[in-house]
Amino acid sequence: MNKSYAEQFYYLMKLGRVFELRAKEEYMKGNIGGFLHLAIGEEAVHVGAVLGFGKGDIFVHYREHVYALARGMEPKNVMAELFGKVTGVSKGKGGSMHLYDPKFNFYGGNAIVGAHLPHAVGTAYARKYLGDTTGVLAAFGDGATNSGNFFEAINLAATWKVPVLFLCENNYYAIGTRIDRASPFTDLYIKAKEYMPVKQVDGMDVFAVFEAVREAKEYIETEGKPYFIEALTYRYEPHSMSDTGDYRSPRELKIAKERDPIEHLKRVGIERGLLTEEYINFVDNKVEQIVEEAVRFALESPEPGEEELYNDVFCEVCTDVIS
Amino acid sequence: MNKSYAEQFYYLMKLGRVFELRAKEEYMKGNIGGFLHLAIGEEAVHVGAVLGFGKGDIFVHYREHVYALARGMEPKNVMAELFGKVTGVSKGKGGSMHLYDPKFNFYGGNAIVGAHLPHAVGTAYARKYLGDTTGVLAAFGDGATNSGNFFEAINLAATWKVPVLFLCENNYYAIGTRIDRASPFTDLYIKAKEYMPVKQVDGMDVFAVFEAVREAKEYIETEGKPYFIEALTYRYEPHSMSDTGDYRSPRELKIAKERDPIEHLKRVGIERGLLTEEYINFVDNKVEQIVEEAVRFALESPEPGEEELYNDVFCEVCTDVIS
Amino acid sequence: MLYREALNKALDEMMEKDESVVILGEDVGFYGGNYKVTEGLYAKYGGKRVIDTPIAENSIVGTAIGMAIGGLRPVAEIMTVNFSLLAMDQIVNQLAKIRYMSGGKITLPVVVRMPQGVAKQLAAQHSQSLERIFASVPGLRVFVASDATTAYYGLKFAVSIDDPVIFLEHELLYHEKMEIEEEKNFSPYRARIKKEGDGITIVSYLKMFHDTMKAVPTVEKELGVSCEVIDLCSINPLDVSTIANSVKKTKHLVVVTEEPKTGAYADEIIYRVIEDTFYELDAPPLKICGEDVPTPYNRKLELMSIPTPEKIATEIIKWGKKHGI
Amino acid sequence: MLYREALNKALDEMMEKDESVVILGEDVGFYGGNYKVTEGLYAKYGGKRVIDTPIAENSIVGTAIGMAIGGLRPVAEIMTVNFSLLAMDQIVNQLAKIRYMSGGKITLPVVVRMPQGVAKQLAAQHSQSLERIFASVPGLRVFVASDATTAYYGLKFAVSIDDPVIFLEHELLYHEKMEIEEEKNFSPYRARIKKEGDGITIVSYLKMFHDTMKAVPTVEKELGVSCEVIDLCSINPLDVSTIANSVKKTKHLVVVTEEPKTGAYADEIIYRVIEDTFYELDAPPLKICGEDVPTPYNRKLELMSIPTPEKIATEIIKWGKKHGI
Ligand SMILES: Cc1ncc(C[n+]2csc(CCOP(=O)(O)OP(=O)(O)O)c2C)c(N)n1
Ligand SMILES: Cc1ncc(C[n+]2csc(CCOP(=O)(O)OP(=O)(O)O)c2C)c(N)n1
Ligand SMILES: [Mg+2]
Ligand SMILES: [Mg+2]
Repeated sequence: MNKSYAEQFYYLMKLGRVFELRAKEEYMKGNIGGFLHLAIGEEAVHVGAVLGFGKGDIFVHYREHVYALARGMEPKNVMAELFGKVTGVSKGKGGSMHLYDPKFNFYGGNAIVGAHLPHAVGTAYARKYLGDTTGVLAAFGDGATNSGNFFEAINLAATWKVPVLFLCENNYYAIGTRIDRASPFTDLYIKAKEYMPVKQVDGMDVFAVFEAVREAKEYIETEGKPYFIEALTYRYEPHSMSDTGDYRSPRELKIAKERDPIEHLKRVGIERGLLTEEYINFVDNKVEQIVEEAVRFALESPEPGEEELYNDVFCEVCTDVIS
Repeated sequence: MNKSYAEQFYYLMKLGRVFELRAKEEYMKGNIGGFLHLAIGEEAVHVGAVLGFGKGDIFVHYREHVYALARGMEPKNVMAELFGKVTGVSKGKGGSMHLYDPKFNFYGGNAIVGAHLPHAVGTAYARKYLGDTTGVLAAFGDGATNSGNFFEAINLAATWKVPVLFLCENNYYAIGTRIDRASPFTDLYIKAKEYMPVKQVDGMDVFAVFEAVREAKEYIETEGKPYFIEALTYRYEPHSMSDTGDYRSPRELKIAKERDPIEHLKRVGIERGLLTEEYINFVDNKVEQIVEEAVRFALESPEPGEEELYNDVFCEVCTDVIS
Repeated sequence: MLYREALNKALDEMMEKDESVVILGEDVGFYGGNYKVTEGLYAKYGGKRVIDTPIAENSIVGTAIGMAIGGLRPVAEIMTVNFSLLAMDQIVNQLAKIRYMSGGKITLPVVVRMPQGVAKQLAAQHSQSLERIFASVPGLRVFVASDATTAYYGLKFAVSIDDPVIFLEHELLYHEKMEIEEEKNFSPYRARIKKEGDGITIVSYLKMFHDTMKAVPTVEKELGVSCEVIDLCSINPLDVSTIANSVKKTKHLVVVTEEPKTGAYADEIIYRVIEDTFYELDAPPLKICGEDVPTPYNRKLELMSIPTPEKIATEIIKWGKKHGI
Repeated sequence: MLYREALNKALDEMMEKDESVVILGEDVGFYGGNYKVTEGLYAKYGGKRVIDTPIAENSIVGTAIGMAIGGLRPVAEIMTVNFSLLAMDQIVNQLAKIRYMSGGKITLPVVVRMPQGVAKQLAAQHSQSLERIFASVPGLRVFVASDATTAYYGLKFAVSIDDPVIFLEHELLYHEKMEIEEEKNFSPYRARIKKEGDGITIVSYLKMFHDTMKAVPTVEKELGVSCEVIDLCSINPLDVSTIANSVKKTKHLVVVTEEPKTGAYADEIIYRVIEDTFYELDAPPLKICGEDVPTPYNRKLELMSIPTPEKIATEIIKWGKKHGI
């Protein structure tokens, strides 16, 4: 593991954390509406996966701010999307759950649990067909692994032999339902293990996630076949802003927070000489500024114009083309 | 294995075979319409399963004449259903794919691949809830094991711990798609093996099917949990009357027919002293008569009256009841 | 009391009365329901009767059907109507048809409850009204509950009948304060005339009923006529005669629903009513619905995409003036 | 040529022209398609472009979406419309909405083709028309092909545009003999006046168009007026002006569709047309649709459940006499 990665991890994880904490505040002020699903506590998975994966398409579910930021999308455009502004990555029409940007090969934020998994399989098929062997990353929660969508996707990916890395973020809960109440076993990689290689990884350790994803990426691209990683993680916040989260004991939460991925990275990074206090301080200040700037940008950005209501339903140029 | 079972096997398998061959003829004459999915070649699975299972609810897909007959439904009412007559088990409104009769705990003939699997899980749940520990049988094809319905059902049955016996009739084809073209592996029990005990059985051998199902039934009822059996079988006829079946080579068909389940039963039955030539001749004549009689009954039965068009959409008695 | 509490009370009473009534769905039990409709029932009746399911909507309806076959009276909650799209086969091909295909041998007393509609900035995949789909499927009863009274009596009625019922609630009503008005002989099959008038008949339900009521004073003032407002409790079957009788009196029909306008169920209501009243109408019927766009996240656009009290008033007034009302 | 061959020719030409066009579905490849629409294409273009899938409709549409994201132009076949109910989330929540939710950044040139309708004794789960569902979803174009000409040109058009298209065929048309008539400047967005007349405007599509044409001579003889018959190639968008212009001339509107009558898309066509023509109508519009029942297996009942040439004629004549046409 080199220094540059460790620094990137720290920067992106901290950016994600600060971005989301701030988003939460802005939500409370009424500047952000709808659902807001925070990934606080899960940053090691999101950042480790995006960096470990590198080039290639990424499909994720609605808890995707940190993925988007790690992917390089501008914090200000992401924040503006949360604010519903026209400068948002989806022009303010998608919101927190829908941060799409093909420029970043980022297809993110499906609000229907599991529904993006067949998309990932299809895109991997298309790339392969067009001669591009780059893999596709599909991330989803523990809850998604009980849905038909998930099963059909792993079955198809394995049958068609397409390079999809299925990344299960097992944070133990689907809203208020703990994994053991929705599945006969709690090691969720078991659901995929007859279909592809699987691995379980500590999702609070960004190095572990990064390495596992990097190896998996290499596998899927060399073999042209799928792979499954289960990352064990935890979300500190309730499911969304409308959830009380009281199905989890304070004790459970406390224990989880003791393994905070950012603290862990700091400690290990410093121990191994990959991070310095100076760098950490620098980043801590930097991300505050960036997020502050993002909020200002979002606040000052205009709302979409009224004509936007009808735009983008169809690809209008083509409407009347006659073949 | 006692004589009485062997005799029942022979009687029901032969009845099934003759019934279906005759149904095919009647279809060609125009007396039967729609789809007609024949299970010729698969009788050992259908008869072995019903007898091995004994008491309990049975849910099957559209290829279900032999199941219905083995379950004790009257050949004449089944044939009349195929003829669309009001004396049919579903009043002529369901046809070949829908032979329902709660009196026989038979819920058979779903025309949507895999859709009856959650029904079986729900019924097992209900019986258990109401204090009845009898198991439920759910039979389906190889093709169904690639559908979300199948996966959700095994996941739920295992999570809820309900006594469902999942019986996969692997006849190697889903219409024209051979199993290896729709699944990454061809031993289909693998799809269930992390969720419940599984077993693969020779589906051309009625004794083997019977024993496997009997054991599985005992397991599900004692443990109150699901079980999965894959029976390897073959359908001699095309998928339905509108299929040419030319995706299978004559050679493949010939090899399959060499393992004919009825011939096998005859040979083994006589060898082991469980069947006699006399009994076989008796049954052969008897079933011809029964089927002949069934056809006559069906032919002579009246069509449903015009009022039947609107009957049974709702449970009319309740329509205007005020709570 | 809150709207959601009226639903809760209905479920509680039905469960109390009949132990074959069970509830199933995502987070309905231990968690108390995403909108707290099932709150307290898990504690009271236990996990065997208030059954938490994995995220598998198709199987929620599918197992409910199986439970009904096995002798129970399940009330399935789909967290929101948006996810019912994953259960469409079980709803349309199974729940609605099995009775018929079995020649009446199988009865499925299943209720599928779910909230629909545009709430606040939940974006396109979480902001839909789908009544037109359910109401056009033979074999399903489709009830809608605009207030605590119809929520309470309607849901009890739905659970008590032996036919499959799709029971639609509205996301924005759950936390509204209202009371259950005592109703003798309540039937969802009768539309309710909630306000009398003789100039324009306005039909609506769910949240649009309330928005219509808010729009009415402006309309009456501007057009100088009085409006008769009809609230539906069942959209299939439809109480055509109550509406038609009103239209015979008012000569004018407006239908307000939240769905996108193209293919809206409002069309059906209009067709059925004008079949009977065509020669008595003084103007073409007006439907006021959502726009033909996926629901945008931005609040301003979102409000433009659905009827609001202001838009309802404006559209009726414009139409009224055009047609000389 | 057969209707299905016209579809095949359209697919073949589009694949020939553009290697990003791929086909996927159950048994579309090696087997040649359940109704032989894709016959020969597997041999010609190979299994990578004519892709057989497992029985997983949700994933057929879902992977098609992913393929479009990845740069292809997939044409997904759902074996029959009945199974599209399993793909409803992918169709309604994904295919129709992703472009909008992404602020126009993602374009999904996906065609989902499928036959619908009542064929012969396939029973309730295999005998449905669902156009009302698709046509009411903002973000989808919904085309229908009544004959070889609209099948051929319409499907080519569908594959060529960058928007998602639901392309509906009819099970009973596949084996009908017909020819592709040369059409310059074909657009599915224009309704086709297939027969001129000045007494009654009749709108229909798919099999009902043919049944309507068969009914017309009887109607004209009995009522002594001539009928103008309009065939639709697209039901959303709808060519309202062609229909409205016809109605302004004939003063009478009839819409014939095969779906169950309650909530039928026919309602939408009627509403849109009378918005423009209300004061010119001499009678209430008539819709002729299927009955509100799951389709029965018995052939006699089955025929009672849907419009037939005889029933179309009878209903129009009855309505005509009642309203003094
Ligand atoms: C098909 C579907 N069903 C239900 C929901 C409501 N819902 C939103 S998130 C969620 C829980 C998902 O849990 P998990 O997959 O573990 O992801 P996490 O939220 O923990 O990241 C549910 C049930 C939905 N969005 N989609
Ligand atoms: C959901 C669904 N998709 C497609 C079909 C069309 N179809 C009918 S049977 C069948 C093949 C099923 O194969 P399998 O499960 O192996 O059963 P078998 O016919 O071999 O007994 C298909 C694709 C269907 N009925 N339902
Ligand atoms: Mg989770
Ligand atoms: Mg098979």
